[in-house]
Amino acid sequence: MTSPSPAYIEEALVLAQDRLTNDVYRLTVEATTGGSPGQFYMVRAWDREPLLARPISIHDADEGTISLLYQVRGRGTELLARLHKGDTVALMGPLGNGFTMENLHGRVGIVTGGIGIAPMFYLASTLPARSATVIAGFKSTPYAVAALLSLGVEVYVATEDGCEGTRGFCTDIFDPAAFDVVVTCGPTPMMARVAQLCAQAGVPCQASLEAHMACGIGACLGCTFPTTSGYKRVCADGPVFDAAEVIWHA
Amino acid sequence: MTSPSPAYIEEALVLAQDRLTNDVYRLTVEATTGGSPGQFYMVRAWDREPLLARPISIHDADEGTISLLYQVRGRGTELLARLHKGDTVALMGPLGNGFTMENLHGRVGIVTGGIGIAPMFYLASTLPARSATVIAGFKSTPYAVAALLSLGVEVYVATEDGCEGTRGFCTDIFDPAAFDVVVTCGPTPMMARVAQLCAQAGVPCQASLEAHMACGIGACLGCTFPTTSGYKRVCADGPVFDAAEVIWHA
Amino acid sequence: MPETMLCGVTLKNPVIAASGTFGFGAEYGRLFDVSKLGAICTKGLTLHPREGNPGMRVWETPAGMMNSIGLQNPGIPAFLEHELPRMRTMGTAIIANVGGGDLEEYVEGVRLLSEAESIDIIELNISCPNVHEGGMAFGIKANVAAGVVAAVRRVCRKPLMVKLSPNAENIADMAVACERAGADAVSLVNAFNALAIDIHARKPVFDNVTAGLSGPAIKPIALRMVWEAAHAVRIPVVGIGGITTWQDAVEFLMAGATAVQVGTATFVKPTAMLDIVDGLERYCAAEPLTRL
Amino acid sequence: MPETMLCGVTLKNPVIAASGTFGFGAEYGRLFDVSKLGAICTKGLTLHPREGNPGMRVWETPAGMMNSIGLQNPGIPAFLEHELPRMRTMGTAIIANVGGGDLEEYVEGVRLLSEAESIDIIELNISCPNVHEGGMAFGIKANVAAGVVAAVRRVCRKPLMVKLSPNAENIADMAVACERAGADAVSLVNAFNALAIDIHARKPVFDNVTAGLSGPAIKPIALRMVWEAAHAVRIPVVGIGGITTWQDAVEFLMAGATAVQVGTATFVKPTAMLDIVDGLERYCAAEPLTRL
Ligand SMILES: Cc1cc2nc3c(=O)[nH]c(=O)nc-3n(C[C@H](O)[C@H](O)[C@H](O)COP(=O)(O)OP(=O)(O)OC[C@H]3O[C@@H](n4cnc5c(N)ncnc54)[C@H](O)[C@@H]3O)c2cc1C
Ligand SMILES: Cc1cc2nc3c(=O)[nH]c(=O)nc-3n(C[C@H](O)[C@H](O)[C@H](O)COP(=O)(O)OP(=O)(O)OC[C@H]3O[C@@H](n4cnc5c(N)ncnc54)[C@H](O)[C@@H]3O)c2cc1C
Ligand SMILES: Cc1cc2nc3c(=O)[nH]c(=O)nc-3n(C[C@H](O)[C@H](O)[C@H](O)COP(=O)(O)O)c2cc1C
Ligand SMILES: Cc1cc2nc3c(=O)[nH]c(=O)nc-3n(C[C@H](O)[C@H](O)[C@H](O)COP(=O)(O)O)c2cc1C
Ligand code: FES
Ligand code: FES
Repeated sequence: MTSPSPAYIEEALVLAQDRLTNDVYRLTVEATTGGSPGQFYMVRAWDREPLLARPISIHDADEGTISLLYQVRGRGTELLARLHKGDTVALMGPLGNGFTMENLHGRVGIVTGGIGIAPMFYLASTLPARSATVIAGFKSTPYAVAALLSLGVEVYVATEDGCEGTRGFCTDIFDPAAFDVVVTCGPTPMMARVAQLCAQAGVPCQASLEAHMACGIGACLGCTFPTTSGYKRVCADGPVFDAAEVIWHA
Repeated sequence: MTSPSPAYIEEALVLAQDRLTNDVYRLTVEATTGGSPGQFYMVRAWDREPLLARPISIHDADEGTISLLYQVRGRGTELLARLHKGDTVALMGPLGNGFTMENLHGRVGIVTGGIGIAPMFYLASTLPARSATVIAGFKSTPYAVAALLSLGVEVYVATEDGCEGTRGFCTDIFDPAAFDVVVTCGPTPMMARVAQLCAQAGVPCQASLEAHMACGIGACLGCTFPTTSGYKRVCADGPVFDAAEVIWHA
Repeated sequence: MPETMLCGVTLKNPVIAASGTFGFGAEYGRLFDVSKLGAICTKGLTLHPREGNPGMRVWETPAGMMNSIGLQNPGIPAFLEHELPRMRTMGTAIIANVGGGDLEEYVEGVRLLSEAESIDIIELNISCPNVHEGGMAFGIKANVAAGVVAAVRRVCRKPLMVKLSPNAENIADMAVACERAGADAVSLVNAFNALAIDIHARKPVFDNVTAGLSGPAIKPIALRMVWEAAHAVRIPVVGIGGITTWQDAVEFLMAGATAVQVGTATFVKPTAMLDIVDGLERYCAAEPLTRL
Repeated sequence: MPETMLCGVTLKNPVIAASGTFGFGAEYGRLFDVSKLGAICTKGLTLHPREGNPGMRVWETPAGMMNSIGLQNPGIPAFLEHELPRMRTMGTAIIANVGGGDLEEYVEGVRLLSEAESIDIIELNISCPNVHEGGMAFGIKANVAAGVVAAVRRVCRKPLMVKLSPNAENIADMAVACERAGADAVSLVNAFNALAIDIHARKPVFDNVTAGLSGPAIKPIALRMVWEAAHAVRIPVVGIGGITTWQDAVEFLMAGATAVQVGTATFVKPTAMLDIVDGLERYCAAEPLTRL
């Protein structure tokens, strides 16, 4: 698979910053570099501190804009959240392999935990209408669900505090037997569980992994994850892997 | 001389930011800590980078506000210039000794170079009406002059490019014989020249020195200047010194 | 915790103002209540007064700063007469930091300080350039350090803490050598030998060419050294180097430090040490602080 | 300048991609024209393929980062077969960086690399833990380093540059020992041995406990070491450590470096090296770059 070359955009213009919940934001920037579902950008919205850029998935992309959905977790995302329309942000991307679209046939189950939902809007909007079902887990208030519903996607929600949907984890309401193929993104233990359920049910599963990154482009070997064929770079060989190849409890 | 204790204000509210020339700004913040003419604050308008706060003189102060006049020179002052009304800034002060007001009798000559004019508005507004004359040198476009004129102070301007006032340095148009006492602030070579002219004319001179600072409060010994009685701390023993005590060409 | 026992002295908490960054306590005492600190290390003292270094003395670097103060201090007799009485009223433990250019100066300085009642601990700074060995600091070679520690030990009637230089050839060996030579504790690290060049002036920024690097930049290296030293000796280890937040302090304590010293962070935020004390108190109220 | 002669090899300019931060050039080659660089150092190569380290491999620190990659690489034979042909087309000089766990692995690795025509310089990384000496790196003691350099020199038919560790007991002695043992150049510094602790998990962040610190944080110390090495040897010195801007590069060149390597800065801004090349070109057009 040869993906298009990534670009480095030193000053991409911020078109909009929307706050979706207490700590989840959607940032829309001007950029023509696009990408495919599951790819990501290295994002930097500060001069010198923190040192490294942060990987953020493509939440949506069209000819002229890219949008990012992110949750404030630490310093970098906190600074991202301070951006206003008219500010600029440095972007490098699109990076990574993205989902293997040619394997997403029939009924596609999308299982997400928390901000793992970020890449799924773009994915769902690329899949044939009505083929995808999203099973999304959240700690508390859900986000990004309305947009998925507007695509005509079925969405099942689980929340840990029971404030909406079923109380509990997304894996409690996920039955792999309902799908021909599954895609998952979220905290590693959750994805491990999804992978295990899929393996038991014999359903293929693509998982989008997370790792700390330095270069984001495959050069530093800092973001590896153990797989059945050795350490793989999340940024360049992934972030999407066949869940059956991933060694979840390394 | 016992000055009032300085305070540390973690979040002083920015009330106004005015751009006076291309690279000179006036920042007005809410603070009740005041100070006397020639004292300064350690100012920090950023989280972690650069590491240290920056010393800035009191340009003006009243019961509830302090204003600072500053020139963008490097990273810290550049970040200061990015502040907007409603932002906050960390302040520690008032610091330093300030001008020895009890020695400023009769005709007071105030000789400044560039941003060395910053503390002089507050000084002039504290002196008896019509007692002060300002001789101010600038590289190019002058600033802070109108405010001084509005106090009824006489102002003579020299600019290096001749764009206003006399072409040349402030020291070219400064005659110590016209004054009973002189106050100076600006680049060290300029102050050294003023001090020399004053010494030759037998006119007392107070000079406000500049040094790189770490603590700003007298604890680190990082900001010393050589004087006839050994190294003195610019932040705590100064910034104002009797020009005759300073060893200018150390 | 936060009450801490350091070589027989009870500190209110394990947060100590580092030498050279807190004067003799009076300056910051105008800004906040210094009795809340575990202890204060004095500015480095020498037997004879020192003028300090000419030229630039402080310079900023990424997440750090360099200093070349040159041990400017009034000399130990003047300290005892003018500064100590005031420090004594500050309501916190006093650690006298001592430097010297040769063995005799160290020994005589420590002897004098030993006699002062209100000094709780003596911190021996072995990073000073050794005038008899061509300027190479006492703190580089373990055997040289052991020599000065043993000599000082003989005259020292207070708990003796030796402050190690990160420029030591091997930090664990150095800690062990100091322990064997009679140190009651080691503190580390002092500033790293570093260089800055003014490319416009085409010369080093500092008249002395090199200067000491401190601040957050050095924290990961300092923490490694504290870990190594704490695994090598049985005496208490005091962690120093870039500590800025209570989380940093917890890292050092987990690495095996009994207490921590905070220097550069005080310049960044004058009340940083109070925040660290508060943070440690909250942390320890919630969970035990255990050494790894 | 910017054209630079480094142990007999002409580089377009003195800006070199540092080992381990630029893969084999292909990844960043998708982003910018790597032929504009003076040279590329390969990821550290060992005779046999290596899996690299488990667990966390990169971690951010104030103005720096730590890494514990563990020399993951395909092994020298696979490098020669699969990577070198592609590197050869990149239009810049190739420096092969070699590591090893014991003397034999170094020697055999260098022998193989020596035979490859398109390699311009061999960079010997002596920071690797020496499996025969209890894991203490070859780069700590000057006599141990001299041993490996001399052994490698015998089989090396390319210019040999030895990459020094900042954890060396004494950097000037180390540079001299390498020069005497036959090095044609020294490059310094590699990453500093450092530690981070995850206070929530109550364990070191890295499975290996310590990891290598790089980036702007280390620049002042690296610059001091380059200055010391450059004053101690006659062979060329290549400066490495936190170089981020062209001004940083000028500092290292003024300190006595013939060329510089840039690592972490590329992660911060992928085109940082191009900016440095441009900046140096403009600087040198305006004034001569002289060593202090
Ligand atoms: C391929 C990929 C795509 C991602 N897409 C999204 C997305 O669309 N939306 C979103 O909100 N988050 C996304 N993330 C996670 C996001 O990168 C982290 O939340 C972010 O880096 C945290 O940075 P911080 O400075 O806010 O937090 P920090 O204070 O740095 O750390 C908070 C936590 O974030 C993680 N983290 C820190 N630095 C990195 C790093 N360099 N790389 C990866 N993780 C790090 C750590 O697990 C840490 O515990 C993605 C991660 C990857 C690898
Ligand atoms: C007592 C005192 C009062 C001052 N009052 C004013 C004022 O009212 N208005 C004003 O514009 N400037 C004033 N200055 C100067 C001001 O502090 C510097 O211009 C400012 O620190 C530069 O910081 P920077 O980050 O923008 O520049 P940098 O990039 O850090 O450096 C630019 C130049 O600023 C100087 N500088 C850098 N750091 C410091 C530091 N920590 N302390 C002192 N100088 C430093 C250096 O000479 C350097 O060449 C005052 C300085 C002192 C000592
Ligand atoms: C301005 C300054 C002066 C210092 N003076 C001394 C000193 O006199 N004696 C000493 O042992 N250490 C001295 N130090 C070192 C500090 O005590 C401390 O070991 C070092 O700065 C590392 O800690 P930090 O990163 O928290 O600052 C000084 C440090 C600074 C920044
Ligand atoms: C992720 C990473 C991997 C590295 N791998 C190697 C290596 O394989 N061989 C080597 O000699 N140095 C390696 N280094 C060290 C760098 O080449 C360089 O010496 C060091 O990072 C200091 O330079 P910098 O501050 O510009 O990054 C690595 C550094 C990093 C950050
Ligand atoms: S982040 Fe560098 S290889 Fe993935
Ligand atoms: S800046 Fe610390 S003593 Fe003046």
